[in-house]
Amino acid sequence: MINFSYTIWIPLLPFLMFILLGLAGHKLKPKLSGLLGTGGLGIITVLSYITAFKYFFTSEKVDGAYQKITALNFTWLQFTDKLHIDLGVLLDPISVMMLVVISTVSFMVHIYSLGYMKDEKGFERFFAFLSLFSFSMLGLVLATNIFQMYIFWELVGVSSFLLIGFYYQKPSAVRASKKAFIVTRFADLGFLIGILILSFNTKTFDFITLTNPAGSAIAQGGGIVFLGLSVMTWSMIFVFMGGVGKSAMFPFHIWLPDAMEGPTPVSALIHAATMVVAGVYLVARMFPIYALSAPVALNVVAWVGAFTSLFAAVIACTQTDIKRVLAYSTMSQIGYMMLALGVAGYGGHEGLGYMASMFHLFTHAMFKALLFLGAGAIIHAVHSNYMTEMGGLRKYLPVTHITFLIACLTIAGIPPLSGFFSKDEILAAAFHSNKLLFAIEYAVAGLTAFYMFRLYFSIFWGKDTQYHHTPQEAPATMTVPLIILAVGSVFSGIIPFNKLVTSDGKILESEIELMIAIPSVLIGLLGIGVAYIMYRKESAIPDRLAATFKYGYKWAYNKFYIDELYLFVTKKIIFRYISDPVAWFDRHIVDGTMNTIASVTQNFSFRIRAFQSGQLQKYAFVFITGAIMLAILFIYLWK
Amino acid sequence: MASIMFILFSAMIIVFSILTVTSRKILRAAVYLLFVLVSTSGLYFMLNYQFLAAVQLTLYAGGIVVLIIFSILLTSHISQKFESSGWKKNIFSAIAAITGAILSIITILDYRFSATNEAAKEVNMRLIGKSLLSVDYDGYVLPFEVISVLLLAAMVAAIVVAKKGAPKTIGLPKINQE
Amino acid sequence: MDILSLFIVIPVLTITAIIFLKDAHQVRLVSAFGMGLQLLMAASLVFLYLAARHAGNSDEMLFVKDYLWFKSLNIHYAVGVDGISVAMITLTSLVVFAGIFASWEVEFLRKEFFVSLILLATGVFGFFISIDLFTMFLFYELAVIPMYLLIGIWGTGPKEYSAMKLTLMLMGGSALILVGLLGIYFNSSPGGSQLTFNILEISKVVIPLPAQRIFFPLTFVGFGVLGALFPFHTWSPDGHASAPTAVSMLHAGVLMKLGGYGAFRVAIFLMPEAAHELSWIFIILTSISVIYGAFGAIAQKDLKYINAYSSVSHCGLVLFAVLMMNQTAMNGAIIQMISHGLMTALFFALIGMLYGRTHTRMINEMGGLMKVIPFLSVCYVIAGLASLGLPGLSGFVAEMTIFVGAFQHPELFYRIVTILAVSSIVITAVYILRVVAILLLGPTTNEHFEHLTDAKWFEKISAITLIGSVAAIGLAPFWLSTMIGTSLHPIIEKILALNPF
Amino acid sequence: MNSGIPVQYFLILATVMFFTGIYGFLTRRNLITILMSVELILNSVNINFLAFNRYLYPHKLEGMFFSLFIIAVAASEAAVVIAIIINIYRRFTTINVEDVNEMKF
Repeated sequence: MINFSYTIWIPLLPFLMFILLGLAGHKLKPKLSGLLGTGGLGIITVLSYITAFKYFFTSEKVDGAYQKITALNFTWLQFTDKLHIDLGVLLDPISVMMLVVISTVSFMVHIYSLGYMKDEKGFERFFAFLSLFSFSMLGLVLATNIFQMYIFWELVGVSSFLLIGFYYQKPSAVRASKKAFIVTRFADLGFLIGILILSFNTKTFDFITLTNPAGSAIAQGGGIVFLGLSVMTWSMIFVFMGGVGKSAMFPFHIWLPDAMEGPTPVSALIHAATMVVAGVYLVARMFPIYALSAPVALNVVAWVGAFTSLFAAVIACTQTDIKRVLAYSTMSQIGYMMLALGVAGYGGHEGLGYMASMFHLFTHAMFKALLFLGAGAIIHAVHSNYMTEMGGLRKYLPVTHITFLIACLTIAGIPPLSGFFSKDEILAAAFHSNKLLFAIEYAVAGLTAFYMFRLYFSIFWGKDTQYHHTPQEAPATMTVPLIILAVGSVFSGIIPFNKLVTSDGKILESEIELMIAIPSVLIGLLGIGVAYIMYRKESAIPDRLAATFKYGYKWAYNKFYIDELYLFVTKKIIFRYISDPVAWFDRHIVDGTMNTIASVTQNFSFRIRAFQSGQLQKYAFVFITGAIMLAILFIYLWK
Repeated sequence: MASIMFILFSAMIIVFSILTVTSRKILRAAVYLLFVLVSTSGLYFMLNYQFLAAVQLTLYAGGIVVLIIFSILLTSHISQKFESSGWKKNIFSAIAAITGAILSIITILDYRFSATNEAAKEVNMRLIGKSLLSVDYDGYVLPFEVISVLLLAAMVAAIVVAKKGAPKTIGLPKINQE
Repeated sequence: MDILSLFIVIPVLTITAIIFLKDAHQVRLVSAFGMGLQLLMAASLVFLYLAARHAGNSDEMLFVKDYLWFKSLNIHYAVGVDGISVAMITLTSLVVFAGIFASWEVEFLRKEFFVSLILLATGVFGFFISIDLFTMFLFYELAVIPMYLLIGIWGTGPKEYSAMKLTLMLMGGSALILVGLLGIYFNSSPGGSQLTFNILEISKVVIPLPAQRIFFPLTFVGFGVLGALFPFHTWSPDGHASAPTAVSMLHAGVLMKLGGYGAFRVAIFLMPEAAHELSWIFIILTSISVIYGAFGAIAQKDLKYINAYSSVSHCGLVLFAVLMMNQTAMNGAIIQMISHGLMTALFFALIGMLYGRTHTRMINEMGGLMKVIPFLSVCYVIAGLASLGLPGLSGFVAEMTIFVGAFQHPELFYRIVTILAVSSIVITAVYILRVVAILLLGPTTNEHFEHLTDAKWFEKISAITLIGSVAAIGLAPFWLSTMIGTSLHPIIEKILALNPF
Repeated sequence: MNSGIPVQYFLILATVMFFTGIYGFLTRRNLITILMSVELILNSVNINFLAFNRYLYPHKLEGMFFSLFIIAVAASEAAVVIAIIINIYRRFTTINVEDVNEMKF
């Protein structure tokens, strides 16, 4: 058994960095604090790589399967004898893989931010928040039990809130951060309820116990039925609700596009590569329960994923803000991952989808981070977010151009780039499971290629736009991460995921099915071709198309009015029809009752004080009458 | 003889009592009160309490009534007529008074009084004087002393209270103008 | 002199010293010294307590002292503490300590202000250490009455109205409590021996069920008034809004906890059968409190009102958890009391400090304060995050313990209600973030605010004391939870033994 | 001298006198006349005392002494009351009892 206890430093180091930068950051020179944060992340990256290497290549396997290793665990809060929140480090293929993803992307983003955020006010605050985020995210993936995951889940949410609202004087950023937090918080409510139901029925939070395929937890849950579905299904659906929120799946996706108000490195780190895949990770983490005990919930996962991927891809085709296009693209790609999980089964070849999902998560992290960072470099150079104000940038930003192109090709699934492999596996998994889902995903693949190249051509080709300042290539702190990530995007496809990350830890035999691979490449090329025709040079085709499908275009452009629907629900229903009436009710009915009691008492005493008239004779009269009455009473009536 | 006397006295008492409380002229009321008090002392004579009858005459008829008349002179016109008080008040008061009276009378008539057979004591001045200053079983020296202190206190109090020049008088005394 | 009585003696001595002081400037120093000493005492009490427990002392109450002071009714001055009271005492001394610093700049009748404040604290301390019902009630009244003066004299806005309303409603609650206590007293000895007010002795006997059915609701509602039980919570918004800073802190932070503590220690502990039988009524009321308070807070515009409604919601959760009658939920209730006490005190302290600068409490009149007064704003954000249950701060620990505990209830009805109560965390997030966004973030709207100064040293002491405690509980809840849990154990045993459900 | 008259007659007389006093007390407005009514009441009580003493307990003197003391108390009472009346008159320039209601509410 290899000693993994040093892994505690992986989450702990950024936490210490956060405390340091948070408390003393304003006293340090900004540059020093930036370097401190980046240095800390560098150490973590090294540690993660060491861990990954040790875990995958030197740890013992049992029956050819990777084991779950609890490197460290201590009780943090005891609820009952069986239920307690532990904090610890759980290593298994997916958590180790996530470690690599997070630390790599995070490290790149840190380096990038050194350049990108250079002259911003609150530089040290930015790095403090980034450290907090890294801490939470690492803690999340290393969680040994579902409650630890919930804890870090919330912390991730709040660091996302802080980072989106980094420009806190900008009202739109404040709104976006608030929205992101509240929407995900609402989803987390589902997560929490799911945890409660799950823990009530299984009496444990521990992942290893919960997800043991032969364990009692999985066996028990199916028995108890509530409203037609087993409690296990209910709890898994609720847990998935948390994942839907964090991963910006329909219908909780509305916060993600707005979250682009945050600084671009943040978008790259949190809203593309790491945090938003937490939902996928959550489902993957609980996968044995989904697969073995709650197939209905797994179906829900698949359909939510498929719908979101299509929905987001359609919207992405119409947006003009490049970060928003990327945001919708992210949603679409995460939909892919969800779908892949949803169509997977536990163990054996059934588990192809699981493997594909994790694979795609990995490659997606690379190329999406690359895309965002590239977008950041473009924005940095042009000072605009809108592709309508861009064009012909390939001449000014060569490095950005090349890396961006690589990323676009990757996401479009062109071999031999990494995206091809992972996407192909997903399509294969869908094909073997449900033909309808496959069809959707197939269409989405084409759409993806189209909107990515629409973006690419509009920015780097298209019309030659005049700029106020000649755009300049970003400094080395920004381009170096781009190049590293580009290399990652190109080559990460050769990582043998089928040997490393599978649903049951055993090796999964899979090969590229040409029957699926060739059409998928073809549709990718088709999408690129269409985009080439429409956006390579200025042309009237897009406008004509938009005019033809006027309503469809308008709906898609306005994101199918989901935002407005939410706004209606929150503003109108919550505020106007619940909250205001509650406040009114409280002031006027409840408090009014109290006040009425008081004023009735007061009125009553005002009335009866007339007895105290100061008229001596009245008093005497009452006294004498009373005396006589009493006399009558005692003499005649009270026998 | 005795019953005639009794009837006479009680008729005077009742008539003049009623006149006292109903007369609309205050000085007349005072005079009627005097008659009541004098008749009462007559009753005391009938009951063989000569000393008390004398006290009644001097103290009540002589002292208190004079005091009352003086205060009337100080505060009212002699000929001032009261406006009659509200009929409601009168009727209710009368009902209360009559009910009370009837109730009491019925009770009195119902009750069988039983006298002792002990020999009556001759009440003479010597006995009264001795009793007042005696500390025996039948002695009343303590109430006697208390009453004397009370009288003194009342005298002082009357002077203090009636003394002119209390700081917060609202209206000036207008006795002289009237 | 036993250690517990020192908790009364120190404030009384402080009051005496203040009364004889000539220099008004020294008043606050003396108060701070006295209450600092009290804080130290509380800290040492925690250590003494843990040491005694560690040494194997498994009595229900430790440091018990008993003096008879009214023989014919068998009323004792009896004190004793278990882990729960120790935790509450620590909370109280923290809040009072912070409160002294938060009212550092009270000018008007300073001496009288501090005397009343410390008198109030005396009542609270006395309440928590008493184990004799009558003495407990005495201290309870002692804590409630100075509140009238504190709000009526040093308050703002319609202070006479609020003070009167608060006092009358709390007195109404007291009346119910008194009836309940007497009911317990006269049923405290079914065998016919000496009647008693002593909690420990009463807990050993079973009060007849018909009597419990009458006196449990009385006692519970009586304490519930102070614990802001719907629909008897309306004193809270007005009272808090009118009260001066330190008084709001003490009131929401500590005094409202008397309600929860009393409901737990008197109503449920002594009359578990009726509590079990009738809990569903009060569960409904408390879950209304929880949701309703949160919704009420969304619509408010005055910072203090927002916080008052938030307190209604959080304190509702305390009573809610207490009624679940199992170890975890009750543990959560106690932690919630402490957590809410600290963070709401922090809130009110910060609101007072903001008010002192901006002279308004209306959120829509403020904006962009983060840039101008970063320290206070960051503190406010932390308080907000604690309130909405961010892990790492105390609110999370408390709420999760409550929810997990409540959800272990074997009956479906209680679990469904729990889910309703859980949903309050979202609403809490909505109103907290709304306030934070309007108040602190965004551009600075009012040019007068550009020149505001950040926290002064005494304000920093006040805020940091509270934030430190909130974070300490949030990061290392294990100690607190265990300390409370071991003390709860015998109580739960008793309840379970009587109600095998 | 009194052999023929039953004790009840005295008592009835006293009762009538007493309630006449009560009636006066309740109806008169002038403070002085109220005082007179009080004197009537006191007198009726005196009669009762003496009648009881003479008829029922002739060998004792309590009734007589009680009456004696009542007369003394009545005298002092009258003195004080009249002083008060004069004072009230100075203050309110009236001795109408209905106007003297400072003690209301």
